[in-house]
Amino acid sequence: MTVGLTDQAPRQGMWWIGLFLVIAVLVAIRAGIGEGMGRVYVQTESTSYAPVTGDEGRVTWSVVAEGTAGAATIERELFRTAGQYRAAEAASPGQQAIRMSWDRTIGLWLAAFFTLAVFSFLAGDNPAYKFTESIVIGVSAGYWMVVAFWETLVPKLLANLAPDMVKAWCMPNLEGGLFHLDALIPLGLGIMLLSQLTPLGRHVGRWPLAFVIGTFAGLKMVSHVESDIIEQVRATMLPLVVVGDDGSFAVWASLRNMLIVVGVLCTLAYFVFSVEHKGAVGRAARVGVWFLMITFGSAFGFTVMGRIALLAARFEFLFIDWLWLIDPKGDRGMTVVATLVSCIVDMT
Amino acid sequence: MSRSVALLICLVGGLTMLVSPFLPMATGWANDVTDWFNILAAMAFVLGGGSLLKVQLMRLSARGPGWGYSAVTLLAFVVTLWVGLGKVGVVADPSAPTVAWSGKPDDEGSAFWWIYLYVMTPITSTLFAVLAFYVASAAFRAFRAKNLEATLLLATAFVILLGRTFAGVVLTGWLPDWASGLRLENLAVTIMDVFNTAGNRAIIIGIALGVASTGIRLMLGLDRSYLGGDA
Amino acid sequence: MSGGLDRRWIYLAMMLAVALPILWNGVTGKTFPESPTPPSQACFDAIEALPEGSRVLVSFDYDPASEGELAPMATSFMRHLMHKRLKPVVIALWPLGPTKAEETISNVIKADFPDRVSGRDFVNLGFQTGNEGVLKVIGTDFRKQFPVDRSGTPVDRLPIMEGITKAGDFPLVITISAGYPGGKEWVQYVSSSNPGLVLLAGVTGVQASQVYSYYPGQLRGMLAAIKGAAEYEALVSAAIDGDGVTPPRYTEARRRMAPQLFGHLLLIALIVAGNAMYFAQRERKAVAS
Amino acid sequence: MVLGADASFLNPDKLLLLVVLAATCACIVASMMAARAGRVPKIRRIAGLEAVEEAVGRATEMGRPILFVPGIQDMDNPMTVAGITVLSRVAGTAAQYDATLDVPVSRSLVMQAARESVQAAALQAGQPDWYDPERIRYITDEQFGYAAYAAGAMARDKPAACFYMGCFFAESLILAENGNAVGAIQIAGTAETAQLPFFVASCDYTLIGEEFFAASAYLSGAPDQLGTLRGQDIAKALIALALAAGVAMATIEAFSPATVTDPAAEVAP
Repeated sequence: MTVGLTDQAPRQGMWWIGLFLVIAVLVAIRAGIGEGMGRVYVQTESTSYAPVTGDEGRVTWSVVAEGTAGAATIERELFRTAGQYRAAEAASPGQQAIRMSWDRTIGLWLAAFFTLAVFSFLAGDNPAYKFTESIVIGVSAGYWMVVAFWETLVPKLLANLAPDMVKAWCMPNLEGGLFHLDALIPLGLGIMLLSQLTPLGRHVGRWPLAFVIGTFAGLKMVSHVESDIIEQVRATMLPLVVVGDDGSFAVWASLRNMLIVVGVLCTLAYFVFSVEHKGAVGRAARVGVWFLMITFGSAFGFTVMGRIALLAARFEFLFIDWLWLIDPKGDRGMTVVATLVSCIVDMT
Repeated sequence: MSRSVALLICLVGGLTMLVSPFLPMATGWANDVTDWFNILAAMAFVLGGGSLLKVQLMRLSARGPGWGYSAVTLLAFVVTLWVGLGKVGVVADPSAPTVAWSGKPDDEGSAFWWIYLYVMTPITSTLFAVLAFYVASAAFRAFRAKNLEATLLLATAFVILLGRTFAGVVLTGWLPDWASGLRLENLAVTIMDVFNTAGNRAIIIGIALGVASTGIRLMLGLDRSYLGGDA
Repeated sequence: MSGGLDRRWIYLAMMLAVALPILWNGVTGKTFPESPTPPSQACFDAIEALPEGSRVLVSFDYDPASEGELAPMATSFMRHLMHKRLKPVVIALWPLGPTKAEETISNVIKADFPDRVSGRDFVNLGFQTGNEGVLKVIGTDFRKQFPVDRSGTPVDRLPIMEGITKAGDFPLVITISAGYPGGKEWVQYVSSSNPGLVLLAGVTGVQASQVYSYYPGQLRGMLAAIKGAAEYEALVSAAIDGDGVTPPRYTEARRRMAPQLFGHLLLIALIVAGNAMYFAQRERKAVAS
Repeated sequence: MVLGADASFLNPDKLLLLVVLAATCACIVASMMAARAGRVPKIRRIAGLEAVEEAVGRATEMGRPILFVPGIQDMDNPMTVAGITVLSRVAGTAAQYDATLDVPVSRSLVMQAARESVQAAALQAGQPDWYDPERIRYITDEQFGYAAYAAGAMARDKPAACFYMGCFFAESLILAENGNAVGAIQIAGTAETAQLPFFVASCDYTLIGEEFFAASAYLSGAPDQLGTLRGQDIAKALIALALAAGVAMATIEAFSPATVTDPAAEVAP
């Protein structure tokens, strides 16, 4: 048995409750220090637009001063930083322009909870993770259906079938406004696909799948041959001997080209199926495996970089946005270190 | 009968796409097909959503262990669909302030945006970040110098890890200029530029051949498992 | 299972290796110096080489999940373009790309270059579905895929789009990409068919090794992962700020290099420890038999 | 010489593509016909594929389920299609052993195709009642939502064998590390090169790139399908020849004084 990693499950139940309680107490202490933590500020920005009729009778809306006759006003709540809030309060205490947003503050705390809950899975499966998992499955399934509806079904299908209705309903900028006959094809395919929900459509339901698989088999064949075979082979047609600008023999560049050409050929040999990996093919395939391993090692190393950066980004969310421990971007104009110092000064 | 029609559709569709790049009249076909596919995939959500609802409702009604989580999933799913399709809290788009439905569902301030920003993003990006931990345990467990191949993998990862941070500069920055190729950061570049390029090219070429061969098998109906049983 | 190590110790070590440098960094504000590798330098040089007023197509092909690596690149690219008085035309192949683009625009252009006007000096044309299909279409007819900008103004009325009919009309294209569709597709469908066009890519670490095989032929320059972002950020800072102080929002990538260093060191330590345990055990087994 | 695009039936820019595409197809189709005529090639052993039966058998013995993930992309991706064809072989074996097979999917269309394929496999294995459509279910289109589900499901159901066959992105390691943590035997196959190192590190067997596409042909054992693999090899040999010729020409050209050096060559240390 080789050295491995164990994964003993911790004592369930009490252990988890204890851990979450400890975290909750620590957060409560943090929230009580100085400026507190985890608040989100917003400011309502209202913009008025007035219609202008241009050429071809097309109406466009441009920004006008508030209160202009015939103007439509849109109000939006936009983020403000704690620093901006503090500045506004300093300028006029009790002002209402920049204020704390309850829904976004709750959202921030929820986001922090979810972040910790996902991390907790590393210690073992637990109720917080299960809850988070259930949420993310439901939300994301709904999310992508909504996106598919507004980004694909409406503009690519409905807008072609009933342009006037769609234009009046939700796509005022829709141009053309003609009924497109070819939109009936995907509609028909979709109906065939869904028809299998009825007992009659069991057989017809395969046709759209056959259509997708067939057409994309053709499409991908062409694109792979074009960009992957032709372009990659072309890029590998390198001179084995490189002569520098001054006519001298460039050792490194030549060596590099030789290695690339040999590497490509040997690695291709590894993928040979109908010949046993013996003799010349076997030796080449062996060298090919070395190249593959170096390729995988480098990809691994590079990916590690990416993953650590992502982890750092999550910690930054917890430390900067939620706990207000540090403030590298200067958004709040006050760090927890300063806060702690002022607290200690207050106490003494 | 139904299977024969399906195979015919597959063959004709595939051949059409194979010849379309060479016919000037057919330049837009690939895009049309892609559009149709996207529409089909969007309509297929009815099937996926139906499956999700069915499975969760079955769990809920069976009251088996963890049925409460099924209720959470169902609730999250329905609420997200409702606020997204209904554009709850979406204000009109500046280009058409009088058309109430013109705003994008994920505009800042809408309910759908809130769900996206405060529920979906933190969970998915933390799951993504958790990979840093998995990378560590995988490296500890799997990177053993058992043989030459494993050692190459390990050594390469080593050089890249060192060469892509300040540690590389500290460790080998003292090397003189004539040996600068051996500095870790340059070694990392050489590995990427030479070995990784060669390895990846061969893999890519092989994949292209695999795609071509699979395509032919599908079009000719040699491989028809996706079509299901005889009927 | 002798010598087994609970994997959770590794997780804890990784947590500390990344979290502590962030806190240290946040308190002291210190970063490591960066020396650029050729692919990053090539990105910088390609942008430097453009004449003032050139239009640059910038594609935001990522979403919040990859922000940690890519947002600093987007910021640096945008800052560099603005500083050189180039005109970015922003599109996205990922549905959430336009939001990321808006964030970058408000962080860089609205904050530091308030004189630049949308539609004249830069524009966000938003997202289009269709993955590489979009790239195929813009290769011949740009306006077919992107008829209006994000606020609905027809492209025909935007001064910045004057004379642009296809992707090849841009001297430079930048993709900031997290996966599919991204760097590879831009090479396949845009760079390959427009020989005069210069393509730069900012990619995540995962993509780097794959996209590297197109550099420096079809891909003139690339920023690989956060390290590439930090190198380029340092180049841009040196060019714009000189010896002065760089505003903190333009040092994000370099700040992330500290957790990066300790994370990498931990991994190296883990690999060494794993091998030490492996060889020790093999020896014990050899002695036992 | 070059005709205007509107004047010609064939697009002249694409001549090279046409030649290469035609040659590739010709190699594959010709080998397939030859195999059909009796000249069936002998295919080298592919370790990951020989382990399929072992993995299914182990799951049966342990009374634990098998998890099959056909990637997270849709049916327009050739890797997903290849994953579905491997699924049909795995399902056939699982039906014979009467093992439990779970197939969570992240695309509605893939669910559809997977159901058809598993049902057909069950029928072919003579176990039509073994097929249960609810075991092939849609989870979510979201990459990490799907990964969250898979990680949780693995921790709870403790599958004895995990198959990852299709197009994977970052979730590959979430799947593989969690499968490893529950002690599953893991077989992966993908052509997504960026994810190969993670599967190689965490799985027992990994089908790399072209091997993965060869898997369905290999597992089917059908002569004409095996023939297509020989065709791929012939195409590979042609590519190697073309490459060698190109390299030779480029080398000769390098000696002629007027050549410009390849910009790529300037990156040497």
